[in-house]
Amino acid sequence: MRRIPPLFRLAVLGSAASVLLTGCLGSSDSGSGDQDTSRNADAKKVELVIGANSVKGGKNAAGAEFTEDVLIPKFVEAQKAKGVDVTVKFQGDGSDDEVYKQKLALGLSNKTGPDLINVDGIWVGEFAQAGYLKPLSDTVGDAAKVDGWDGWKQIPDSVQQLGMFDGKRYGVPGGTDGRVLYFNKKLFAQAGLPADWQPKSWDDVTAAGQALKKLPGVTPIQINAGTAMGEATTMQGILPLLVGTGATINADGKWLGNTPQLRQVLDFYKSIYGTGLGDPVLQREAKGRDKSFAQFAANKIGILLEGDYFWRSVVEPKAGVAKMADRDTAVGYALIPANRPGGGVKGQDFVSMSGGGATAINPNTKFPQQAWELLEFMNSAEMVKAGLNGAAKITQRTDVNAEVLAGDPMLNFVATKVLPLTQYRPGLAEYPRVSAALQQATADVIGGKSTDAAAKGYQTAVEAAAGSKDKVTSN
Amino acid sequence: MATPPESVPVPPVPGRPARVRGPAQDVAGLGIGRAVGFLAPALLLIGAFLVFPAIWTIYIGITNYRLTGVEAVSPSIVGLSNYTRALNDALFHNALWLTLLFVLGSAIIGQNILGFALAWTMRRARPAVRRTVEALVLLAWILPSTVVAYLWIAFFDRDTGTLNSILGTQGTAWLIDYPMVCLVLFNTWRGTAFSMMLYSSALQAVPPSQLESARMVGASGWQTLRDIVFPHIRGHVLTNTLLISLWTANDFSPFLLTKGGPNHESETVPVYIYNVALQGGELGYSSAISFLLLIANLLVALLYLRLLRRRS
Amino acid sequence: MTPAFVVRRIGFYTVICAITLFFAVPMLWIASAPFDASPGLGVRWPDWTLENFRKTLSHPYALHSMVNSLLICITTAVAVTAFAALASYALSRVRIPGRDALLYGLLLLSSVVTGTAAMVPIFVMMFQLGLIDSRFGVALVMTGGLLPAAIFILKDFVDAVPKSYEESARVFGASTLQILRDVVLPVARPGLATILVWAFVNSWGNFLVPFLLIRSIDKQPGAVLLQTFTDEGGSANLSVIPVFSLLFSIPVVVLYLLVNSRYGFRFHGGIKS
Amino acid sequence: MAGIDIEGLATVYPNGVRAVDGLDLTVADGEFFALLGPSGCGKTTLLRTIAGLESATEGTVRIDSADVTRLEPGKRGVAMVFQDYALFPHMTVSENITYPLKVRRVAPSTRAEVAERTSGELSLHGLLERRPGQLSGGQQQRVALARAIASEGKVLLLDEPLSNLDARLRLEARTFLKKLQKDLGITTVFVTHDQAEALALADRIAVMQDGKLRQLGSPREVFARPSNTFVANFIGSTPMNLVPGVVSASSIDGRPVDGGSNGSAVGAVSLAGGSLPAATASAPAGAEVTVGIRPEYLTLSTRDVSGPSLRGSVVVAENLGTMSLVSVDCDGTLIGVTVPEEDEPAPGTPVVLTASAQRVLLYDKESGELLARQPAVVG
Repeated sequence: MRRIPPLFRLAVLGSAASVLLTGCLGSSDSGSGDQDTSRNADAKKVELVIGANSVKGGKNAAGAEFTEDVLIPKFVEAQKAKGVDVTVKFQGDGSDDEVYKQKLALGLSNKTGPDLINVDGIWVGEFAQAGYLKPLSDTVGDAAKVDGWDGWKQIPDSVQQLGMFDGKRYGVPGGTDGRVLYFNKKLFAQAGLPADWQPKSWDDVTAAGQALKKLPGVTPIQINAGTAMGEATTMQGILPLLVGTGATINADGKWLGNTPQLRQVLDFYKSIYGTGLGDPVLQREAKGRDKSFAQFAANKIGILLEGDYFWRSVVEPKAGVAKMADRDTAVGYALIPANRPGGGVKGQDFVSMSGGGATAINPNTKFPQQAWELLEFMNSAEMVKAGLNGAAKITQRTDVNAEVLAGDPMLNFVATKVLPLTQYRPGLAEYPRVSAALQQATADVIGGKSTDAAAKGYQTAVEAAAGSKDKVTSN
Repeated sequence: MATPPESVPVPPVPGRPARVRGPAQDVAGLGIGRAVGFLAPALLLIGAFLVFPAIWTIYIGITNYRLTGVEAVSPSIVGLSNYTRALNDALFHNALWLTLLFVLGSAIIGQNILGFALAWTMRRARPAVRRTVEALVLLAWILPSTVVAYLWIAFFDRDTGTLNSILGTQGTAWLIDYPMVCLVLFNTWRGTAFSMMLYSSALQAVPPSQLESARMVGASGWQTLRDIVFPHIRGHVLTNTLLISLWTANDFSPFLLTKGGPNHESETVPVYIYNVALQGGELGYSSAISFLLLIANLLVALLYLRLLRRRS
Repeated sequence: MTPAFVVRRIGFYTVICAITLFFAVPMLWIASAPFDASPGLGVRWPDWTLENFRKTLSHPYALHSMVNSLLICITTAVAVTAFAALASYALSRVRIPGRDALLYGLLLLSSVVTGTAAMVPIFVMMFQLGLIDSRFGVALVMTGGLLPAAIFILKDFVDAVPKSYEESARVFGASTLQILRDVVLPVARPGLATILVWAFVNSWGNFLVPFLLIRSIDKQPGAVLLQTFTDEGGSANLSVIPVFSLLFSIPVVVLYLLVNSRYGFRFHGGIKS
Repeated sequence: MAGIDIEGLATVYPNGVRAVDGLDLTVADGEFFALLGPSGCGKTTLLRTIAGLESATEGTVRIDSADVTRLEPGKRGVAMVFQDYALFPHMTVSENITYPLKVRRVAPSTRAEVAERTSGELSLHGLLERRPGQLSGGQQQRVALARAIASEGKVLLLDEPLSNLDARLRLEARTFLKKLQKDLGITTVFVTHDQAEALALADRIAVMQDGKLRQLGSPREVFARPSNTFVANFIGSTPMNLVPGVVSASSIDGRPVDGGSNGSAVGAVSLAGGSLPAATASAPAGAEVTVGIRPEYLTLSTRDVSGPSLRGSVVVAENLGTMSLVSVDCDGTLIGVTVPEEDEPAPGTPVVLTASAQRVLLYDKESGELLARQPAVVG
């Protein structure tokens, strides 16, 4: 045989590969737009897959258990009654959200993946921009059918934003949440603070912190900061403060840059961590948030900005991560004040941030009509209630909330008092980088940089994230 | 009883000048054709799962490709702007510096010296002692990295961590206050086994007579190492240092311990690449940095080759 | 015994003890936490219980994932060993044109970070090949990643095998196949065993590749499952993690002990150019 | 059994080194043949080319008259013992010995017989189930020999067969090897760098240098009449005296000194301040030559003698067992001479050295080739 040097072979292989690889980068064909939306509408044998970042025995186990043990059998049964043989599989994952997102994106970009996809509300925009997701009415093909679903009426408009992008519905939101200031009533009593504490401004918060500071071994205030906690810093820290200055992170298509509002937020951070009101080390730990839970439960943190999840799952007396047997008497909660009364977004006195997931239909599904049916079914009052499995939790549906939250004053408080005030993050592709820039800015001020320097660094980072100066407001 | 095979006279091959084609040149009579065949499966897999992705990475390094968002559908070629960005990126500089520290501290100094010291002392230690120590060192090397990460998080834990219990320094957040020191310790622990094994086999090649004559002339331990042992194992030292340096520079396990934190203080280049790609979603930029790391690897390997040549 | 000698001995054993402790102490957690009624991050004398084991073993995917890990990693280790053996033998014994360049190329590749971005083309390729959600596919990708370093290390072993073994067999009329089967393979066994363990260990901990390429959780290996052990709040589930970590480490340790007792686990080293 | 014919053989390595450089050689059937030379002389390459482990660049190798130049090693009918014996460490002695038969798919029962018989011939009784690692050096060597013999090759090739043994064992093994070869009568070529080994074992010796043949002959011939200074230097346990000299007279007193039975002219050569008789037929008077004379062939005397002689005083004497090697300073040149130990003179003693003419060899000063082309005196 003729001798072919292996290096030459490699080169051939490589050039063949480089031809192939241009095919890997975004194709211009943006999906199933030209596909027949009524495909397989009358199929008698249907297979659907539900994908979510939850798994039995692991992350968000309850969600996986409900889907596999209740939702799917019920749906199969209901379809059987209609003479359709449906098989529904649950494809559960249980890893970090970013990795899960990469996996979804890889599948969707290759026009594959589960038929129903559970996504975080803030991914909807970037997935839509990438053409991975289509408006529900496009995928199902029948706007009247989608928009006519009676479930929409039960989902407040602010919550519907979770599944929307550019004014179009891409998915049906799952439950939502709200953020409040928690405080330890026992410590408050020791510090001579009222049990029905409700600060009206940031100064009220720091004043309470000063009082708590006198107690030995107590961290007065915990407001998440730094890069180690990732999105927890943004959601349980910067953004609730930012809306308290009257600004939102993205308004009129522009990202918030180095503005007085941002500097106010950073100054507030500085006033807490620079004066010993907060524990700067906790902010830097990868597991800092879990630590803060444990410390709060151990009566070592006075005031903590957290979501309702903290009440439901962390200090919950029976199954919580950091159980507090006396939660109902010892843990107080208050609305997050704007920096001064009336200073919040839309002139509000009090503010909050919310988040949550949505379920979308994979545009490449073989069975768009049946997928929509499953999506409807999944979000019916009956299933949403069943999904709670007796637990009290804020769902997307007001009718269900009214029923299940009656027994829990805290969650009722969130559903009725916080949700009307709340804001959602923009579901744009640039958001994660902006969020990272915000976290970085807090890390900088806690680390000792001046507010101005940190804000300048933030401005640069946001400009890079947004792609141009024009897309950033600053003054 | 079989008779030996008959020798068959072979007619001379016409038209073949000077070099007569004899039996295959290699020891097993493999021949180049079959040798290439032996290589083929490995090269195919390497080509498909390493070379091809690597080329792809180089290509998207000049685009603004992302996994989601507009750039996922229509990425555009941005030329070298990812590279110019890297040159001005303070976080990338920081990552490079930390990687350098990490390699210097844990590989070139930590694993190398500890590995050699173990190989040297264990030569004459009692078999029971040697087996125990070697087993522990190797265990640290073979445990799955996910498990090892938990071990060290537990070891360094601020509240109940083993280190704090030993030192009586409850409340010291080692991973926060001294992240790089922790990573260097961790990686030394993790990787010393390789150096130890490599040096153990290298030391067997040092003639005992030379060691004895060094002792006869009254050379100190250090002089013996410098004058007798080191010249013998110089090649091994170079090879070992190169391998562990490359592996350490590209090691992702720091992420499992500190995720690059606090505030980028332990964000080595591989961790930075991961964070840029996943948290930031910027596959284009992360690919450009990957390529820069590859170039750095190449330079180190070339330096090594030069050193090795100088030896011979 | 001179005093200096005694001092040296004492110093020697002190250093040995320190090194032993350095390597042993971090491992104590996996020895104590699995048996502790309230396992935490930290080592203490456990409040003995086997409850954690019960919990872990009743986990819906724990045992499954171990079987998956074994399937994937045995396939990977065998494939790496077989292909690396063939390649390193050819590289060691035959003067293939461009051999040295190839070797250094392999060395570089052995450490290359293709990372997250590289998973995109790999995913596309596996998707086109229909190997998504296939444990075999995962093994294939891992094999490709481990081969360069394996070839490099194994070539060192083969270089150290005296060529006279093969020459001798050849003179006695053995065919190439017979030489490989009767002489090279048995003589190279310690090296092959070392590579086998090495490849197994390295694929055992791999998380990203199986996570992205496998869809069904019941096909995921232990390394992926270990990441999913969080409780409802999203924090690490410490009643399952220590036990699973312990169980997850056993196959690796057992394989190592087996190989070590039979062949001795070792490396050569030194690139002969 | 078979002879080996080598014609114009050259083996060139890829780097251009001509390890074997145009060699012609014939090994007779049943002959015990040594390839001798310093390391790097190409002797091992030649052996390996005969075996087929290196391929010849030019020329032909014939075994038993058949051209095997381009045959696979296994098809040439050769058996080989390697310097390191190349015993397969994972096989027992018995498996090692019968491996060549296993390769040829000989039935296991036959193999067992061969193992039994061959091990008997080589005194390996009771070792058949051991592994090579459990054997002594000498035993390993005999296993390697047994394996080669069991393969029933027409030609036996041995690469430095004794070099891995310690001195005492080596002598034993040497005797054993010689006897074995005579008993089997198999054509045997062995490579060695040890001239004593070659002299002791071989029927004929080929001395090689730089890939070329420098002398071919019986042990006596290469010892007594090295055909060039290279061989002269290489052969012999005590180095041959090689001293510059000038042919001073084509005859002495007009008659042969002694031993000139073949009628060749005997003259004298002057060296080291004196002169010695020499066969000077091929060297005219006044020619500058290198005079070679073995220490064993010089006679030392403390009394004055007539005729051509060298005079000097004893510098040092080294004990060689039954003999002593005495270094004599003759006009500034050190000349070695062996004497029975009882005749060893004290240092400082003035002595006279004489030799017979046919022991005094004259070499060309430039080329180092032996000048006198007369037939050897010894037989």
